[in-house]
Amino acid sequence: MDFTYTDEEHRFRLELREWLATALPEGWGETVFEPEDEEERYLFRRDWDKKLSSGRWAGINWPVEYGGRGATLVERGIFAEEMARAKAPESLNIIGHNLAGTTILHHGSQAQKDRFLPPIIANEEFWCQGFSEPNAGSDLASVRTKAVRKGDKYVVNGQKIWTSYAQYSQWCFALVRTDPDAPKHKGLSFLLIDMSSPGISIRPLRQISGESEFNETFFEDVEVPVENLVGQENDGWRIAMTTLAYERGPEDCLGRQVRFKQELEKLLEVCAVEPTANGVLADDPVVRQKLGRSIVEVEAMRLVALKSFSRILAGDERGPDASVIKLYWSHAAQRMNEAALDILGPAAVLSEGDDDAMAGGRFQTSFLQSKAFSIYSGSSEIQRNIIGERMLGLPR
Amino acid sequence: MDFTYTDEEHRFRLELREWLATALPEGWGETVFEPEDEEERYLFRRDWDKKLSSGRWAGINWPVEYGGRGATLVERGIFAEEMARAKAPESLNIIGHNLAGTTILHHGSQAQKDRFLPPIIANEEFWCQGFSEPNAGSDLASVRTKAVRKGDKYVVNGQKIWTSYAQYSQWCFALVRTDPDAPKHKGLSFLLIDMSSPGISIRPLRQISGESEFNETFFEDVEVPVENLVGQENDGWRIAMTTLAYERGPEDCLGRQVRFKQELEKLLEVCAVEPTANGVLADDPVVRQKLGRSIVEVEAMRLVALKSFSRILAGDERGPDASVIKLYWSHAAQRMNEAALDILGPAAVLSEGDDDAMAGGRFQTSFLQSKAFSIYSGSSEIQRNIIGERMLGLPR
Amino acid sequence: MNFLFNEEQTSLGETVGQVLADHAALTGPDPSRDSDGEVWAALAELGLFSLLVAEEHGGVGLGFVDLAPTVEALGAGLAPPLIASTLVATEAVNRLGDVEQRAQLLPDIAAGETAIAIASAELGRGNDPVFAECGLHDGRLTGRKIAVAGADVAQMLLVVTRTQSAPALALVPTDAPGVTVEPHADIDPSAGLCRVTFDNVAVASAQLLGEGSPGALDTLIDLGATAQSGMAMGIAEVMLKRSVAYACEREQFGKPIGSFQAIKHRCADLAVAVEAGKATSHYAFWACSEDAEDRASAASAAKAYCGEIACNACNDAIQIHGGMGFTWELGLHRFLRRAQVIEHAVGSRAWHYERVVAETLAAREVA
Amino acid sequence: MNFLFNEEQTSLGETVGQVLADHAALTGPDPSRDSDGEVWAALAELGLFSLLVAEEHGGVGLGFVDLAPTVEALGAGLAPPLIASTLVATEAVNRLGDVEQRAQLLPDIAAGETAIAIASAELGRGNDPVFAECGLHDGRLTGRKIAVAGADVAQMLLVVTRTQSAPALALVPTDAPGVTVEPHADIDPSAGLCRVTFDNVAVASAQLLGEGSPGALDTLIDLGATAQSGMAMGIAEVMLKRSVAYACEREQFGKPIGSFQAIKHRCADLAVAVEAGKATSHYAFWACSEDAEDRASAASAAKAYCGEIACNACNDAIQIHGGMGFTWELGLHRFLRRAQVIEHAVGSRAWHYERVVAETLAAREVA
Repeated sequence: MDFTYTDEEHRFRLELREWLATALPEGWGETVFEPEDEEERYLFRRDWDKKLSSGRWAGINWPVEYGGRGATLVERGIFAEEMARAKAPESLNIIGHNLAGTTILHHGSQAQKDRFLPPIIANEEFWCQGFSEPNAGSDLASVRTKAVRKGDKYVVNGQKIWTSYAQYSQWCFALVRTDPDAPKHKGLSFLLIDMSSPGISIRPLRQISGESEFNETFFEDVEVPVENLVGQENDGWRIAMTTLAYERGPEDCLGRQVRFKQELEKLLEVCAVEPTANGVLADDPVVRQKLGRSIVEVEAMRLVALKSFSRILAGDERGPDASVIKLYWSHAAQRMNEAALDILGPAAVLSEGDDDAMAGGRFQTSFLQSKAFSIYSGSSEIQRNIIGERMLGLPR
Repeated sequence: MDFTYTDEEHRFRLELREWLATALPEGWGETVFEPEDEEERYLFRRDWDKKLSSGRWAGINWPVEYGGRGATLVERGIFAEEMARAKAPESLNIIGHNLAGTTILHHGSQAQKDRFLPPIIANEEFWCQGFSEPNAGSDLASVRTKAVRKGDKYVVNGQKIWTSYAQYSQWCFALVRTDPDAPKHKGLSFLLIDMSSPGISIRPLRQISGESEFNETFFEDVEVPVENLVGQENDGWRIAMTTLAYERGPEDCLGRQVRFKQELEKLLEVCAVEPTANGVLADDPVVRQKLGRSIVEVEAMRLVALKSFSRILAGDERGPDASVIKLYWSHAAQRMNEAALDILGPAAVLSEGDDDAMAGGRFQTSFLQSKAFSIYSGSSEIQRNIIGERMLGLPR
Repeated sequence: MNFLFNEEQTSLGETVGQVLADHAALTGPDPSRDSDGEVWAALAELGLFSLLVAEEHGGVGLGFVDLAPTVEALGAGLAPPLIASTLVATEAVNRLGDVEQRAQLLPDIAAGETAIAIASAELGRGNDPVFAECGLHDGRLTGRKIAVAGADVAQMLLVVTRTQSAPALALVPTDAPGVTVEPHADIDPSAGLCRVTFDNVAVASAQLLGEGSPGALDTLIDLGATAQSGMAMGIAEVMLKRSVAYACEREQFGKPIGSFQAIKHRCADLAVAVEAGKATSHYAFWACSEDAEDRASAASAAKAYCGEIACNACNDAIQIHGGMGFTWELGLHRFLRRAQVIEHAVGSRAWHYERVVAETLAAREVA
Repeated sequence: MNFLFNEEQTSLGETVGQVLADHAALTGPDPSRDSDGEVWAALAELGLFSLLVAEEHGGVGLGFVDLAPTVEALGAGLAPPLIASTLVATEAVNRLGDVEQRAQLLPDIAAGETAIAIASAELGRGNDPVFAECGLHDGRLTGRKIAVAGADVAQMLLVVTRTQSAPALALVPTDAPGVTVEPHADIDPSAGLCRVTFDNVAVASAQLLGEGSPGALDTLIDLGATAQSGMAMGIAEVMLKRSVAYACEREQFGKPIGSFQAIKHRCADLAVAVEAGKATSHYAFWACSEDAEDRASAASAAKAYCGEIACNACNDAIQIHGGMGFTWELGLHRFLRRAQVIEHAVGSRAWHYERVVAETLAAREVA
């Protein structure tokens, strides 16, 4: 057991930290924040992604030949931690890097690699994900969006949902049904769809927090060249399963943990100064029990991720570990956010823009956002099925 | 809404209370308790049941013609409360009264009524229940114990489990398979089995609390006269379903609630005097939060039972309400017992017989016993299925 | 022995529920107060505000418990909290007002012309709704209250304050000189939460409610906590119904999701919580009506427990609805938001559990 | 960066687990101490007690973290708690003992000839394991400790006491005049819990461990809490494995019960809790070994969290096993009972969560 970093890893961290210090605007996270307007925030994040590319900090795990750094797993963990510590904006092009890019790297043709990888790593082309549909959520294999081959084109008809940032994306990484007669897991394929194609329309979906990064995307007789098929026709399900494991791995958790810990620190800060009838909030033993449990759970997120990290480093497959991690952090974060509002008492209802709101109402925003944690990226029910069946070997 | 009792109900309560004052030994519940030895305790309870009969306080809900008082639902509630308040011993012959007796009353032949009801209400014959089997627990309809008709007898072979007090019972009220070829709910029948019949053997099963009121009972070529069939052959499942609803109704809950409240009062008493580093346990805000929640939940048990009571009085069927009540009290009581040990700190591990044990170690015994609440009389998983399907109308 | 509501009580609740349902915007995805005026007028026309008022003052003379199903309907329909606070204040005036106060206030209340907002919460007191910095000295009220629902449209404020010697309740017109009302930015823009500042506001002795009555503040807390518990259960019940309906209809893996135990059992647990919460709340209404010995304990039990149940019910409903659950459009967030307003009104969970224990220990000492 | 144990650490734990498994009575349904002597001898022969002892004193010189899998195995195998307490005391002597104390005690400990019971809990102090009434004045120790595991068979007691000015740790032979050891009647008769009374027991200065070191008591608490967290996770993991095995094998409604989501999801949640608890406990072992800055916080986090997880895991396992779960014969109650002993040893849950907060707030002030 050894929590020290090699000199090389340490240099990697310092290099990134130095770069971040100059790349982020002065006063970032203290006096300077992301724009509040959603469109402006999008543009800001797009510029940030381009800045990451210019510093070679995009797609760090990709091979050097495709513009990456071939970063090790530990370096990816360091990257996630440092980005979170600097409160850097979240990347817009996650789908491009982690899903489309990774899949094309593993399953794409040489022509596809040549065409698509450079603009992804340069963050010149942004991607959205076309997986879920209104009737294919937890049951992803029920995807109905049809792609019918006509000559050298597929004609796509159907509807996707939760296509984050579809309105800003140039490409969609889509799971479509190419064989309606096959068993449902056997007739699926991956298509790369140009979002400027005629026949695509987008309707934004707001979240309960009021933000609208999600969309519904409709495809009506959208033509996609056959060379945009990734992998074999009807082999999409197998590819999706290997690809999705990357979405909720320990790297993701490490970055989130740092951000959750920042929230918790803020809560401690408020508790340490906010007066009550006989002292400050942090003097209240009942408040302290809640804080104690959250401190422990937020720390455990980090430790659980590091365990998984170490197992992958030791050569284990990325398996249901990812589900354990995702299930853990999503509920622990929800509990922390519930605790925060409990602790704040009547001020809990005051939000951003109110003079009396604690810490600018941030706990409230986080509380609302946290409700999605146990639903997106595979609901908790699905994670429990995966853990029960694939990790514990319980019967289906 | 009206929580007052009629004069008649009030008189009923006073009559019972007066009778209890003379029937129970002097100092009962204060200086005089039930025998600790299990066999002696059984004999004590048997005598108590006979005393109940002599005072006409057994089977109070039975019609007057069969020796009961034709007690109303409200009177049954009062009965349960008063028995609990007096800390009266629990009845041994519950199966005789609530299951065998009630079923014979509704479905038995006149000859069966004449033969079996008088000794039940007189508590001269005690009954055990032969429902569950090692492979038919939650899935009760999977009962395999076979009864094959040969002339004027059934020959019974098989094994029952959780046959409480089988070793002391004269009769067993048993669910057996009379048609092995029918669908599993359709081939079951009820037999009244004389426990002195050749071929019956009993093996006691201890509980985790150390007590052994449960047994396994084995039947090997046990002969049962055909006149001991209750209802129609192969109609046993339908009868079982109507009968079982009485096992976990609001009357049962009201009596239990009084006993749980006595435990909670005892806990408050301990908290009010037991010193800590800076006061007594009841001064600790964290202890108080736990106490507060338990006080509310124990009170809610009573209120939930009264709601159900009122609905039955208003003419509603006894339905999944019973499952709601059972699910509620079993988990609320478990939480109370968990809280009690939490609150007691290091003394929580000291048990009956230790000079330093709090309240004679009773919380620990209750804690261990409470683990069975969510399992017996239909596990919580089964209750949730019943509530989901029969009350909420969710699909199977 | 009957723990059910009678037909009159039940149908009153149903009628109010229907009036609210006529204003779909109340529970729509976008929080808005646009229909608040119409809703108030419709309920006033129905006579809602006259129900608790004695006949001699132009009312119907019902008891507080008679309104329990109605208050649940207000919660379920996400009615403006000012409606419930006016009912609570009405009952407080009934119980604590002297002859002149009742004669002066109740007829206007009954006619739906006096809306009363209750000002209790302050910053810097933890979750304690009782201890007020907001002070009344030499007939002048000075201080600041937060989260006062509907103060911007109410005619009157019922203010928890204190004099040198004791807590006091003051009735202050919203247009009195020195009263400033500012809307908050808050979690539930439909609740009309406001910050109210009192700057040396003149308060005559005739404006004090229950002056000299040591239990006046407890009475207001008990009535308020009980009403909040009723609204909480209204929310919890809607969450249960919507969850069950969605679980029956939504299919995944070729089956309605309600056939999966993960969903079915969650609904069942929610149903049990709703049953237990409603029983607890209903008992508190009864205990308030009857001024039962355990009134304070019953009211605090209901507030703590039902607040918790409502918050959990909203979480459950969102989870059961899956991806749709966290969309703005489905509107579940409206209930989640309102449940937080209720949770923190009239003292939050921990404060009320604490009060239950204090009351129970005190009762043991008496016994 | 590696948060896994190496092969040596892992196989040490496995070996200890196998030795314990050879004594089936340890986890059998009837709590008994009949094989305790044999188990001690077998582990001593294996060299367990020499592992933490430096080579110069006849030991192997391993670090505390090296024993983490071993301590989990002790928990999983329901080993007598005296074994872990001796290991904790060994490490305390390593860290706090002066040259003479180490030279005197460690060789015998390494040889398995000195079993050390730790006496901290007292009645009447709530759940605080630190504040001792048991006082040391003018070289005389007087007071009473409860729940001292193995005091009746140990050679030595490590006693949390205090002088006029500060807390102190005293090493007292069990046969010293004035020491009375009585077995408790308690929830887990296999744990060997005893009441120990000190009546004017002579304690020389040479018997004080870490005298003058302000952090001595914290060191003992951290080591003890961490060891308890490890044993708790051993229990939790056994409960998970047994539950999963039963859920695969037991059929109802024509299917293994593990195919029902009610059971499957409960097992999954338990697996997640085991993963999180073990990570927390392992980190505490590391923090103890390295005397990391966050040692106290890590140890208390582990004790609070893992204690909770172990208790819940026992409840889950009983529920999953249904009717069999609450039979004596299946023996799950043995784990339930031991989990309670662990929960209340070295300070219970609330005390350790409180300590985590105190440590975290203090660290913030420094930073």
